[in-house]
Amino acid sequence: MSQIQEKTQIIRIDRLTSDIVRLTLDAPNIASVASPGQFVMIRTGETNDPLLRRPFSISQTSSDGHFQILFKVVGRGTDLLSHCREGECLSVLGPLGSGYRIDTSRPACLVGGGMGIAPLLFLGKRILQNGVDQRPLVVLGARNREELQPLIDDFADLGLKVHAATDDGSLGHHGLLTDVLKSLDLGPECMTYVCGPKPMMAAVYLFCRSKKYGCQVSVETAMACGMGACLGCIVPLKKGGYGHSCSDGPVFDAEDLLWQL
Amino acid sequence: MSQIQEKTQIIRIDRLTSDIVRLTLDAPNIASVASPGQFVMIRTGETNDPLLRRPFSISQTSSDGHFQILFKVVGRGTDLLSHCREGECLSVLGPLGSGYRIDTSRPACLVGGGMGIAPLLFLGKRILQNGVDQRPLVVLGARNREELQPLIDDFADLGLKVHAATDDGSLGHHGLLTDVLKSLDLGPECMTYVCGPKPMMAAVYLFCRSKKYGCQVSVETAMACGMGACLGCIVPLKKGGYGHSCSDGPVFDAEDLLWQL
Amino acid sequence: MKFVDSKTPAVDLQVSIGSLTLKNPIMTASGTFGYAKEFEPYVNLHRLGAVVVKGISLLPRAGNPPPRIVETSCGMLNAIGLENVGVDRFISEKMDSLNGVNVPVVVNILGDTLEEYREISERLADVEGIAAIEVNISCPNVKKGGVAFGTVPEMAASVTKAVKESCSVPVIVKLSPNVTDISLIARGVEEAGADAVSLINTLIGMAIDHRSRRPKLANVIGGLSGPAIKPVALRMVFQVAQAVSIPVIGIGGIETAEDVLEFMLAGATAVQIGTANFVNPRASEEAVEGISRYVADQRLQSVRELIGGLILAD
Amino acid sequence: MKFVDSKTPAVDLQVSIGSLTLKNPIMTASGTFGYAKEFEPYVNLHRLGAVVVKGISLLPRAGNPPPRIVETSCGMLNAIGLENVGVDRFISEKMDSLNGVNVPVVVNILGDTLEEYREISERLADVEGIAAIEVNISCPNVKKGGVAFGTVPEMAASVTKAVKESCSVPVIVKLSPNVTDISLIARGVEEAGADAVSLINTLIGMAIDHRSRRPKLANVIGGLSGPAIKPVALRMVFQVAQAVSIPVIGIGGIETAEDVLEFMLAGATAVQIGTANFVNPRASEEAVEGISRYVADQRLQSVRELIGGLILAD
Ligand SMILES: Cc1cc2nc3c(=O)[nH]c(=O)nc-3n(C[C@H](O)[C@H](O)[C@H](O)COP(=O)(O)OP(=O)(O)OC[C@H]3O[C@@H](n4cnc5c(N)ncnc54)[C@H](O)[C@@H]3O)c2cc1C
Ligand SMILES: Cc1cc2nc3c(=O)[nH]c(=O)nc-3n(C[C@H](O)[C@H](O)[C@H](O)COP(=O)(O)OP(=O)(O)OC[C@H]3O[C@@H](n4cnc5c(N)ncnc54)[C@H](O)[C@@H]3O)c2cc1C
Ligand SMILES: Cc1cc2nc3c(=O)[nH]c(=O)nc-3n(C[C@H](O)[C@H](O)[C@H](O)COP(=O)(O)O)c2cc1C
Ligand SMILES: Cc1cc2nc3c(=O)[nH]c(=O)nc-3n(C[C@H](O)[C@H](O)[C@H](O)COP(=O)(O)O)c2cc1C
Ligand code: FES
Ligand code: FES
Repeated sequence: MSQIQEKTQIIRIDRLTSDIVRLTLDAPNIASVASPGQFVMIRTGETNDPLLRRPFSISQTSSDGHFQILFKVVGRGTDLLSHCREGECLSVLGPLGSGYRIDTSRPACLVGGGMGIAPLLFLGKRILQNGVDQRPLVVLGARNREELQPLIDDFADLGLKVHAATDDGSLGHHGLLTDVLKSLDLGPECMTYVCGPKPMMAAVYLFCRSKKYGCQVSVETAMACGMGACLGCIVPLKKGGYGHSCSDGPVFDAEDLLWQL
Repeated sequence: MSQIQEKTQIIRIDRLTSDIVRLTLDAPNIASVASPGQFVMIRTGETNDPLLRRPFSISQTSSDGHFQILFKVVGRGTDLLSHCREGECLSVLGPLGSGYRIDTSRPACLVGGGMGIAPLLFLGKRILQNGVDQRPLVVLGARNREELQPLIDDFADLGLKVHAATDDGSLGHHGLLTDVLKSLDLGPECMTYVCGPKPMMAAVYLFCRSKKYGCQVSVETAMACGMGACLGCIVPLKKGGYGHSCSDGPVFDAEDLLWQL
Repeated sequence: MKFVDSKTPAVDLQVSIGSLTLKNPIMTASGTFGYAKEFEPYVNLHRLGAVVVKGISLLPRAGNPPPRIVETSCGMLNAIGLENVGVDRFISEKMDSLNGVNVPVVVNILGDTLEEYREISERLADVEGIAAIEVNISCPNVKKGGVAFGTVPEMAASVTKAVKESCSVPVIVKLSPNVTDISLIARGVEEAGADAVSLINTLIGMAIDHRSRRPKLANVIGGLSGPAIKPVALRMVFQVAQAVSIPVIGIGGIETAEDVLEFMLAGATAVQIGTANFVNPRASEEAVEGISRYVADQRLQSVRELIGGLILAD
Repeated sequence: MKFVDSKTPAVDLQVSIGSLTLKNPIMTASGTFGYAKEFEPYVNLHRLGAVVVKGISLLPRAGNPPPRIVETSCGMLNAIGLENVGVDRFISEKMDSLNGVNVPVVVNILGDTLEEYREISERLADVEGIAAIEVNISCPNVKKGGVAFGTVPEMAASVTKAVKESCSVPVIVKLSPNVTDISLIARGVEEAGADAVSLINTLIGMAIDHRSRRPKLANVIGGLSGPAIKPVALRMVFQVAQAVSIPVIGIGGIETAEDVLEFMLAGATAVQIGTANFVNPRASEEAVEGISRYVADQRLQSVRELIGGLILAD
């Protein structure tokens, strides 16, 4: 197995908005083997409060041994993390979980809401690297322009066009991301790669099911260990029983999950 | 009562050695009423680990509403504090306790060991301000020159001559501070104002008792509240029972304490 | 002392503990608020629901030798050993200043024997300004080999009865969490006439200094308090609130108005703030302000709507 | 996988649990180390004293619905609901890889009835590679109205007897801390033939989300673990070590070699590291390294000198 625990140095801190931060970490052993949809568990401080590591998707790797995470400050752990300084070190476990299974034979559509956009950048890059006939479509949603614009710029840098939706209409479609999705010509056999809030993922899955598109979703659950040891991170499966989002996921075939629609 | 809880801004951080730090805090309400020997309780972080505030002597106040503390990194709380940044705010309770009782009618000798030197600077200043016939004598001890020199400089700035002792002989007398004390002409009726490690204070008290000098010592105990509420900070008294170092002290008449000599 | 904050919305925060009506559910916990006076520089005492003073015994106690306190992860251990001035000096020296602060005073009492509990209660019975008595039953019963009164339902019940017979103010019995089934003890004291139960007292714990190979407390063991114990406290309040019909006062790791909400949802009628007073002396008043704002924001008729409001089914 | 650190001094770290000799006192706690394999990327498993695997029941269990875990101050609550593959699949699917890791394997078992405990033990009795059985008695006895086996000395003793009769490997009984007098239970299982006791299992706790007014765990209550409970665990280990003469295995909030020292001084012969594995997957191996260095630095003849070495008098 290629998971490791690494002391990583913070190379750069970008404060994209007042509460969205991008960290660039120097972690050659993680960056070199990570694949899109995988995540890391980061210790946010050195004391026992908060006690547990926090999971973050890998949002990009670089060939010089760096990777990035993109996160929003929502509680104490992310708050602590947002106060780190360049040059400081963070303890990181990773890469963890099984990521998106890229199906090069099918047209791809990346669908991300809020911080769920994070892993899709990595995925978009990888899909392009793999070489495809058709450039993936990208549909992103967030609360407003302030949040969404910097994330869109990342995709633009890859040469991907983004179809946007915002809750307040300040950028792209005023409303739901699924409205945008429905308006696009995704082509037959499309595979959607989705990450975002649960209700959004449910809506995207419903749409995909009706169109017979493939649908892979990255789910978020509370996690204590991130490596299959605590059995805390379960998601109900359609066949009964539970999957473990840290080891069986976080990316699941939407078909396999039990959705409360 | 003049104690308050104040959000104070860190105005300046001086790293005197690799593990001794001086913080200058903007706290007009505390600075204006503090007296030498009093202390503050500082919250070293925003999480619950460490949970309790940490006590620090006020080592100097200034007329523009600032005060200073001087501390050594010995554990998690002081480590956190040493990583603060200028401009950040700290929650401070103070001024707490009853400080040194300055007896202007008697010649003064300030005796400080290690971080026990902190409150004596404030005391020296106040004694000079009060106007005295005889400038106080100052006897300071520490592990080595590196630790002691910056602290001596503070007293030199006041125009006070310091008699030094270091454990390694790198500055002043090679050995115990009490040796230096014994070699000085303190004059009759001298009042010693002492702060430092327990064994050193015990030795100074023994010497003072033999010479019939007055002796006020500032004691350190574990403290949870700093304000007489938890009853945790006790020191055994000669008359039996306990005194509370946060409210009855931290400065006690050495005579009143039960010494384990 | 600041003026009463006139911006605090006028909401109904009243709760009742037996015949005693508190203007809000926030109290301070015994042993963590001194005799209230210590907190005057920080807190508008009259804004609190009530203050509970340090435990009082029949005779003065010097308490345990030092060290008496040690910090632990998100908590602290104390082995104060119930240092106090004794009931007589309490009445003569402390009650005057307590009467001056204009907040209901609950007197916490403790004893080594049933008779001691009875006698303390009798001496307090006619003292002006005592709103209620809180009976600490976590103390060892010296006549029963040192088993704590609070660990045996019958012993807990007999202390309750003794105190009830000796005074007319409401009697709150403070339960020990160091038991297999706290509901059993709660039901025992309810049947014996308790007007309310408060819980939890501290969990018994210990800390060792590996360098000196000695216990960190002179008393070897001590009581664990603070945020670390909140999950245990919340669970016990939830269990006891379902087991008895008298009011339950929640204690254990409460720091903020959010914590107060959680304990009330679990079934507490009122709460006590303990260790948090050391960390933030204004914790109690800030909790009153927070609860007040919450009740106003949520447009509740009264804070009492929260009591036991936990939603269990889906 | 790194090579064995050849700089680790050759010191005597051996301890015995009944007839089982461990090369050092550091074990991992049930439910926090999966089936060991999960930790292979981080830990040189063969350097540990032993690993204890996730609790096994007679039949597979799906466990509780989510959410199953929630963080608390310096701790966490879990309500996994004992999800496991059942004893048969455990033997057929997991033992092979466990045998491969070259570290003594302790199998933790649980049941709803005495008969279940007996039957699991019988099935495990002849399985190659099982060094010991650890009996989790914190489970409710469904035939006795759901009272936990571990809270009644007689019930705890009868489970112990049933398991002892069914297998020949050493039997460790894992005690519940949610009792009035844990020494009583410890003595009960000692008399019933336990080769060792391990403690503590989790404290029962609860967490509430005040926004949704719902419990944070689907199961409402859960088990509290982590540094928050260390003082309680240390106290109980100290008490039990004085009450019994079989080895005591200390568990609860252990993170570092210093913590291990403290538990050994309190009377533990060995320890288990639980929640800390989540925070630092290398915690167990680092504890081995730390203890090893300590024994060398202090020039102890063996680590066993530490057991019960707490200095009490002055
Ligand atoms: C596999 C995975 C990948 C993730 N990737 C990212 C990412 O790339 N960027 C990002 O910003 N966030 C990501 N998250 C969510 C992130 O882990 C949480 O926001 C973080 O743990 C919150 O920690 P905190 O201490 O700040 O908040 P806490 O104080 O723990 O909680 C604050 C609030 O956030 C909620 N919360 C806590 N943990 C989670 C969680 N795991 N999922 C959803 N809500 C939670 C709590 O219920 C609470 O309301 C990911 C989560 C998972 C499981
Ligand atoms: C009235 C008073 C005034 C003080 N003034 C100063 C000062 O001006 N400068 C300064 O550097 N220090 C001062 N101290 C000591 C200071 O409070 C401690 O160093 C600090 O609390 C340690 O916190 P920590 O979290 O870093 O260490 P911890 O992690 O809590 O402990 C680390 C080590 O320090 C020891 N320790 C902890 N607290 C104390 C304490 N209160 N006294 C002695 N040893 C302790 C512990 O036993 C342990 O060995 C004062 C203490 C008191 C009571
Ligand atoms: C220093 C200290 C002293 C205490 N003294 C008493 C006491 O005299 N009587 C009593 O019933 N409880 C006493 N307690 C227990 C508290 O009242 C409270 O029940 C416990 O600390 C849990 O609440 P907390 O976590 O908010 O502190 C004391 C607690 C502390 C920390
Ligand atoms: C997620 C989780 C699962 C656990 N599962 C089990 C179990 O199956 N059987 C058992 O006896 N103990 C179980 N425990 C309890 C631990 O083995 C241990 O006794 C407890 O967590 C205290 O130690 P700690 O504070 O080091 O975690 C579990 C604990 C956790 C946190
Ligand atoms: S987070 Fe522990 S098993 Fe998935
Ligand atoms: S520190 Fe609490 S009474 Fe002195």
